[in-house]
Amino acid sequence: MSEAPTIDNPEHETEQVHTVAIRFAGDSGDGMQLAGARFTDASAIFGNDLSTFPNFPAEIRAPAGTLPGVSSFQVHIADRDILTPGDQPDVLVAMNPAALKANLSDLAPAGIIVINTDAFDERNLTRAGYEVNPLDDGSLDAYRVLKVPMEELTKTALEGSGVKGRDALRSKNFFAVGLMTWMFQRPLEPTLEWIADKFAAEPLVKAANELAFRAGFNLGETTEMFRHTYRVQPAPLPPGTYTNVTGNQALAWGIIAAGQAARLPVFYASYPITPASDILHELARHRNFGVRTFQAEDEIAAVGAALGAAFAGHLGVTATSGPGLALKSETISLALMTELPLLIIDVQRGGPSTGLPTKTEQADLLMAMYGRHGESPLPIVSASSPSDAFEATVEAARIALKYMTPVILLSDGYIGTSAEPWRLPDLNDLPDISVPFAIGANGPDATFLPYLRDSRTLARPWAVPGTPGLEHRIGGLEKEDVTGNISYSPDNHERMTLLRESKIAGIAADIPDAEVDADEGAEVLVLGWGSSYGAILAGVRRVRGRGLKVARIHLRHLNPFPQNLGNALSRYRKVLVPELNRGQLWRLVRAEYLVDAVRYAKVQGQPFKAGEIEAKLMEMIG
Amino acid sequence: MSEAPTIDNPEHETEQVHTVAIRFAGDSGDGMQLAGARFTDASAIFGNDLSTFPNFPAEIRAPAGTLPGVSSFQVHIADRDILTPGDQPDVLVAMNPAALKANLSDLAPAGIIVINTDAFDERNLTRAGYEVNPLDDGSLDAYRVLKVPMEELTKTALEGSGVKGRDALRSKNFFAVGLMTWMFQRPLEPTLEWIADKFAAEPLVKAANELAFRAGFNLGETTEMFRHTYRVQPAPLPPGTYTNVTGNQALAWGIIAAGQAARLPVFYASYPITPASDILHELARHRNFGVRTFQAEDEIAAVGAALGAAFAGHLGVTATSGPGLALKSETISLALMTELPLLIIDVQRGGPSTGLPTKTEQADLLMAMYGRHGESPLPIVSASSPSDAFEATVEAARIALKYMTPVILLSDGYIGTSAEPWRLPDLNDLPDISVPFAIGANGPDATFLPYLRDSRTLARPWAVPGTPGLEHRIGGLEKEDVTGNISYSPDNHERMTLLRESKIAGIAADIPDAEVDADEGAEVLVLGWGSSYGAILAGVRRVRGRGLKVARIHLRHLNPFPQNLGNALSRYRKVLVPELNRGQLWRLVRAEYLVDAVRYAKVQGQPFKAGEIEAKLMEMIG
Amino acid sequence: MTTEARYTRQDFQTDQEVRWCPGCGDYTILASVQNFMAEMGVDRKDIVFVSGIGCAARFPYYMNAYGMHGIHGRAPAIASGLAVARPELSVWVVSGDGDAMSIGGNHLIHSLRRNINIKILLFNNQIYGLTKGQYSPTSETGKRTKSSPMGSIDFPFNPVSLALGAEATFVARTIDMDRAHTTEILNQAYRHRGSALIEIYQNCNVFNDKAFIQLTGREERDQNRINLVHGEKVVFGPNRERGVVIEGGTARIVEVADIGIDAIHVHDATAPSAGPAYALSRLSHGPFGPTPVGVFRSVDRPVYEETLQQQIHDAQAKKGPGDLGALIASAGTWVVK
Amino acid sequence: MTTEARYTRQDFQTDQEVRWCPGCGDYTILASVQNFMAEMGVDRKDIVFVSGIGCAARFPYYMNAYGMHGIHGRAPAIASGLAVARPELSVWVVSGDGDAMSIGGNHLIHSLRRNINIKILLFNNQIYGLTKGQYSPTSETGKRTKSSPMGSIDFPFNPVSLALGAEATFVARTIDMDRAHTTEILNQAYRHRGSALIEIYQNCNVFNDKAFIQLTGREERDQNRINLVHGEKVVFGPNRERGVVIEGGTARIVEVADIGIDAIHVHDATAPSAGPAYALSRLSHGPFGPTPVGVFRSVDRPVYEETLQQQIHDAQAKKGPGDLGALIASAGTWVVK
Ligand SMILES: Cc1ncc(C[n+]2csc(CCOP(=O)(O)OP(=O)(O)O)c2C)c(N)n1
Ligand SMILES: Cc1ncc(C[n+]2csc(CCOP(=O)(O)OP(=O)(O)O)c2C)c(N)n1
Ligand code: SF4
Ligand code: SF4
Ligand SMILES: [Mg+2]
Ligand SMILES: [Mg+2]
Repeated sequence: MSEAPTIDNPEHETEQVHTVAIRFAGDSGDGMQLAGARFTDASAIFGNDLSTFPNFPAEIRAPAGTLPGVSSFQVHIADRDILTPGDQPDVLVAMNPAALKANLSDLAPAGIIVINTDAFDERNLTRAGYEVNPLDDGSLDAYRVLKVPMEELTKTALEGSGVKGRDALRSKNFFAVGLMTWMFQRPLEPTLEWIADKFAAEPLVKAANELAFRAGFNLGETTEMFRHTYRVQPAPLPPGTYTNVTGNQALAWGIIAAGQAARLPVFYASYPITPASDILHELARHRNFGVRTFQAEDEIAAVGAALGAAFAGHLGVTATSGPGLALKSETISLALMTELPLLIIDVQRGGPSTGLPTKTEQADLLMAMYGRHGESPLPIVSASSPSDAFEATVEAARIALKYMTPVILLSDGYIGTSAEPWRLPDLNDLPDISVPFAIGANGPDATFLPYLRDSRTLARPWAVPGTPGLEHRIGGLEKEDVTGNISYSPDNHERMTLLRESKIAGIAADIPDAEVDADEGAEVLVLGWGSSYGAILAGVRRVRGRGLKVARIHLRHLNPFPQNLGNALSRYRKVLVPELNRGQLWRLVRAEYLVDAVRYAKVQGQPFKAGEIEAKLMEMIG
Repeated sequence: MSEAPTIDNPEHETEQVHTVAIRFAGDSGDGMQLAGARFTDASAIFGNDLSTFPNFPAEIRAPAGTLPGVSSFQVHIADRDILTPGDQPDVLVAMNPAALKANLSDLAPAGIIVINTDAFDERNLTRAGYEVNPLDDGSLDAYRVLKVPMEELTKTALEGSGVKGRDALRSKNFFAVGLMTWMFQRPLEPTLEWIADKFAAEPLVKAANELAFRAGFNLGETTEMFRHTYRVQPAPLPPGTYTNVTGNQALAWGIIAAGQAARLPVFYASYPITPASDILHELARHRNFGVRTFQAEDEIAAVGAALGAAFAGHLGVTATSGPGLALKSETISLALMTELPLLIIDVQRGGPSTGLPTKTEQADLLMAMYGRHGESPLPIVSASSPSDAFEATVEAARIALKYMTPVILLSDGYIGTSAEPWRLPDLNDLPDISVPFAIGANGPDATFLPYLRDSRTLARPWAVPGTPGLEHRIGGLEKEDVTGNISYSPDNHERMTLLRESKIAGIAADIPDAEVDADEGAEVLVLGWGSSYGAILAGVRRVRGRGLKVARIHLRHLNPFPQNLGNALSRYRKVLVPELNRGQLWRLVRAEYLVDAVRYAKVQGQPFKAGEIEAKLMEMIG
Repeated sequence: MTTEARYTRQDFQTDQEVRWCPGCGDYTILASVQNFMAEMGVDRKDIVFVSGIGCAARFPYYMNAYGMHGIHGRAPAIASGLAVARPELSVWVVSGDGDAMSIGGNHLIHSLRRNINIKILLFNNQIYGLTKGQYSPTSETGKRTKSSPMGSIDFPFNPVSLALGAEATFVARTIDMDRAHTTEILNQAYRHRGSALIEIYQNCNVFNDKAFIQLTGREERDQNRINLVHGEKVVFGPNRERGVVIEGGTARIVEVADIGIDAIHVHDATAPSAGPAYALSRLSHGPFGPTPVGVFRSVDRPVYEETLQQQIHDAQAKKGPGDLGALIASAGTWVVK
Repeated sequence: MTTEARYTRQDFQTDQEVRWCPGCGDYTILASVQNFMAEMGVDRKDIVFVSGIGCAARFPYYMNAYGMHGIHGRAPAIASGLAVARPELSVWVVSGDGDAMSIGGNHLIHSLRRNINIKILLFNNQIYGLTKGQYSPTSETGKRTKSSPMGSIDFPFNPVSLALGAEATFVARTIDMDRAHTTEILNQAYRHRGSALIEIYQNCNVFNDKAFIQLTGREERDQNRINLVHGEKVVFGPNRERGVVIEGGTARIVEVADIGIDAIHVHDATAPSAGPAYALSRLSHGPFGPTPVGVFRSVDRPVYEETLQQQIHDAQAKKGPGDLGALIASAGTWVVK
């Protein structure tokens, strides 16, 4: 129970702790994601701040009981605002030997292990690669081990319910949730309500899960074995209505919100790819919002269709992950040349090539920046956390529409699949990001000049089919300034190249300065972007907790950079750039500002831990 | 006759000049590319150094007589070694009004204009947008204008040949070549031989072209109108056998040479695209070399097939231009992950999107560097001139094979389509770039470990199908170090990311240091890459001609950089980086070495002129 | 969508110079299309032409309507987005044999199976024109081009067969030179609900001249042109003395006299099975002998964007129009005071 | 290529854990293929499996031969390069319905028309398995999946029809559960010279369970499975009481008793026209009723890489083996002393 370890007092029955991180781990088939989500929701409703980290095996289902088949869900709950799912879990629920083996090394010193002993048979031990049973060989002595025959107990609980055998075992995840619910004194209702709602149509399953859940809870209440419960008080979060949201969900909702804020119908075209597919799934559910989802034959068709819809006057959106973004690049370049608004979302995963499809990484930044032929600048916006994806999406759409340009929005697998509480925004505060369509001639003799730019934004007018008198043609060949006719003139090409560049550069004046979260007198600044937000801020807090000074900038806009960035960086003796890549933002700021920044590169498919940032900062401040 | 203007002496009949640049310009249908090439070959055989610049309209044939339809070919000949096609032509051959209009502004002050007066009728003048005939309104007074009714004269020459009317007019380009051949005292034979050879099967056409050519030559000999001939002596080039070669040709031959040097069959897969298609055309002609050409259905298939062939043990090659490189990026990333040798050629053109397909640009460098998802470093090699493309190609193949990696070779439209004399290399000097296939087990128990690396190069073994006992599987998911099995381990991913990075970085030790062509005491260094080689060197020579000091580096290797580059740059007060883009190498060296270089960005679809580099250097030297 | 607006061909001309080679078949097709557009009666503002890259793909610049000159091969994808977003528009795709069948093959077949209301004009000149004369996926085997100096070794597609294999609901073939026939086919395609593929044999007089001479030559055409007319016997020849029978799935050319007119196949473009149309498409594999032209197939099937629209209506009818506030609160909320 | 080497199925197993869901049809296919490989008699070192991405595409890891797990949709392109470079190898592609028909559709149709000697196994489970259950280009209209909660509005491809539209020389269909049939089809494909498309109905018990129940269920299969056997009448049913006739290009199911056995279509996989095969492919549009399985078509046509090899031989015979020195001097040279 990191940040406030208070569990070493055996006298008390219920202990107050500030934070606790629990990891549910089991086989892919054991329902651990569900277990984690249920515990999370109950904690959310109880009022804790929280952060989650689902970690599931790569795409293919691995054989039951093996290490590659292990699936886990970590949830960090706290009585104060927290930022990461916790560096080390305090509690590990291990449903089988493989889950124990795969996760043990992460567990906090002297942490608690809750073990489903029924799964520790010969067969499973061998599958997990254990030669001796770890429950017997003393290898867990440094931990507090609680052995629970969950399968037996679940079966017993279900006796008479009509559900038995293998089917009964399916409910064992609810048994585990029940036990943890007791141990951490969560309310029972949210989970019971969820079960009732979800399985309304399957009364047998409903009854079974309820029984298992209660049995788990009751085991805690009634047995000697568990001497302790822990209580994590509600966190004093800012007042408001909260929900628990994943990044993909928030992003999908952000797309709908952007359509409303722009007063445009949304056209979302996509080809499924991990970890972006859930955005498609979410949007497909909401036809009543008028959202058109189009599952294309491939990524090129998806971005092509979104571009066609943009030409038609819709908010054209497409989402993918790295391999798909690579495929879309030629079409993005067409969007850039035709200067049509288009929102391209990249939920980054581990690369290169197919890489680590279910893991997280931030290594597509340079591709977003430079992955097109010719001079083809475009704005890049990033989301920093699951809930932040909502606002980031609206902001990306705002820029696309106002500046008539494709925009790349970077999220990542960690943001996309993990969850955190989100204070619901007041939708009346959504910015008005609508832009008027051109409806009349803008040239001499009532002609329409599709490349006559707005003098302030340098955006060209958006004249959509159906508008009388504005019939015009656009395309990928170099355009003549103002008229948009094809032009091979050398001077015009240079002028247009500069105009496209200036238009994007000019957005810097239309975005907020980077916020410098600085201690007076700090000499080290840490510069981050994207999903490392939580870990960096938590790391910074720890450093501050040690009485040291540090400054922090977290970027939403990666192209153009905020106007004050160069100046801000130059004020610090050392600049640290932690990234889940080999130093991509680092290269950009070096080239842009000639600042001798230090990179902190982590490429493990895993998010930063607060402790890692803390340690690195200590070293630099040192 | 830049660099030595000596034509203002009206007394002499034949004047010696050091250099002269002639531009043949006419309608696309007028055969100007052919005319230029004939004149060039005759000059080459005569022994001049030379450089050419074909400039033709974008892909679609424009209407006859209009400005977009103008096609031109500039050839620069000299009695010394020259580097560019000449900043300003000394002589303009204008076959119609549009050709005059489009090219006049480039002509050197007091230059010569040879005009085909027959084409200056109402219709053509209007098509070219002339309201008054420029031959009448005094607008050409500043030039020496020679009016020749070429069409009439050609027709007359062909009387009795059996070729008449429109057909006869087809030969007027040879009339123009004949006239220039006389004016610059070229030998007649090369052109006559070429005609005889080329039209052997069409005796009528052969006769017509020969007659027109001789008529042009004779017109000079016999009329009063031309008081001058000029003589450009052979250049004292290094001894050897020379041919005149375009970059695409040299590159295609370089591919064949690389195959021989590697003792591997060549598999070349490509989808046609301007300006790279000629490489396919050239290779397709040489089936007797065992070269397999595969015209794929698209760029993705082309690179996929080349990669399949690489897996099969061939030298897999694919070429394209910017839009195609964008499409290939996902597959290149697979090549990088599977660590197979692959040569990817990008003959860059004007971008973004379809851009300026027939114009030149250097704006794909950052895409070559970063245009892939995830961390995916690969070596980048560039060609500096048409003839240099041969060696650059062999070098790129060498790296691909030795380091088992995809390599991107950057050429551009200017290199690809223009020509220069090339001293034929001694093929015995071709490096041996062969690498042995794996033929036996390399692991315990006679197992094969496809990712057990060579400790020096970090290359993995290349075991090709057909080799008994080495059956193995590779793919795009992250690989376990040594075994190549799929691995989702965080540490392994980081290790492999670093290994892939180190392998590429390590190539720096296997390439020559950058050659610094420096005057003692120079404070300004100019850093270039690719096709600006000639213009930069010529500009530097001019600056030196003025007695000023300057240093110069021209890079063949763009990733990794030569080991001495950082140091070399740091020794100069100012570093100028001229590029046909908005500063791409400039960004790379800034990020890498934190050197406050100055960019000289030109994005006009046209190569640099020596004068531009000279002027910029003068400004910097100050 | 149709209005009172009445146009002449000139109304569809633009101020852009037409930049095809003199004599190119594209000019004729442009004239036919402009003429047809004037007849079609759709308001100019509601017409969109989308193309890829190629000589043919320059087309939108010459049509006074909305237009996008896209990138190589992607026009069907772009047009799909347009048409699905705005079903009230009249969306036309212009593409070459390289653009549509080579790099764009995947988008082509998928847009056909989805039955999105786009009309795809495939200008088939059996060559890559714009890139100056390489063989294309419709070039005949053995063709010598710049990229196949010893003869192409690719077996070509038959665009009509491919479209039928891809579940197209409307497939036709016509010829650049025959403007009346082209216009008639355009008209039928326009009236069809859903996607339409119209293969137009187009002469590229620079890189593949006379490729269609068997169907356009004065002498040859009567021998070779098989007009498919819905509801009529498939007969052809100068005196309609030859005909087509389909037996066991194979179409064959016969002398009508030998077999009797009753045995001759009656063309039914609306046949429930695509089998007969496919059988007819196999009569020729390239325009080198007797070759059918006309509408091979024209059948009804739900149009993608109409069904999508319907789902939107149904969802709104069931759940009401979207309420964003309710949506973001839908996964359960709690209140912090 | 074939050697004396004789294998058992075990020889083709690898040390990699097979990571499909328990009960997945892929296991059965793997067993069939491994068995067939042992029978085929080709030396293991000369066999290459290439795949894209998907559950099916994991296949190469489990085959002890050379293999490449490629990227999504591109396996036919990669395999084409391999086979054209090294015609002596036995090259197999394993692909899913998304991999081959959605993102990879273009490479699929082009490799078929070129008749490159690659054998494409299309594991059709009518769903995207690996990405957890979206509808695929072979999913039936109306299917409710994660990405189509109101029902898919795409009209699916019929892979056999598409292949026939794409000029395939060998097209077959089989079923995961029927190992004997699968083996027989693999054998015929292997013996065919050129490209082969084998659609294998594959059950995804997690995301699309029982999709093929009409062809595999104990009760249903006798009613619905139409076995195509070259040279035999197309009859089916528990008592072979039903049969297929092809009239005017349309295949139809009839009661044999009604029409007489003589009128029943005799299957000819080698028919010069692809028409009959196409007509048969239209009998079903998905495995929801009577559905033909077996070899639809198997015809000879020059193999791409063999013709290429021939061109190389011819060029060498004519010009001699390439002389690089002569080549670079071929455009005319001059000597500077
Ligand atoms: C991505 C990409 N690849 C290749 C090209 C080059 N290219 C332009 S048009 C074309 C083919 C043209 O042939 P076709 O589609 O038949 O049209 P046509 O010119 O014959 O009308 C090619 C290969 C391109 N513009 N973009
Ligand atoms: C470029 C790219 N786009 C998307 C994906 C995600 N993806 C992986 S497999 C797959 C589809 C799998 O379906 P199918 O080919 O039918 O194979 P199955 O899993 O059903 O065997 C998709 C969309 C990817 N890996 N790469
Ligand atoms: S190249 Fe051929 S298709 Fe293109 S414009 Fe010229 S004639 Fe027409
Ligand atoms: S998801 Fe379906 S296809 Fe994939 S392994 Fe599981 S059962 Fe097989
Ligand atoms: Mg064409
Ligand atoms: Mg599938």
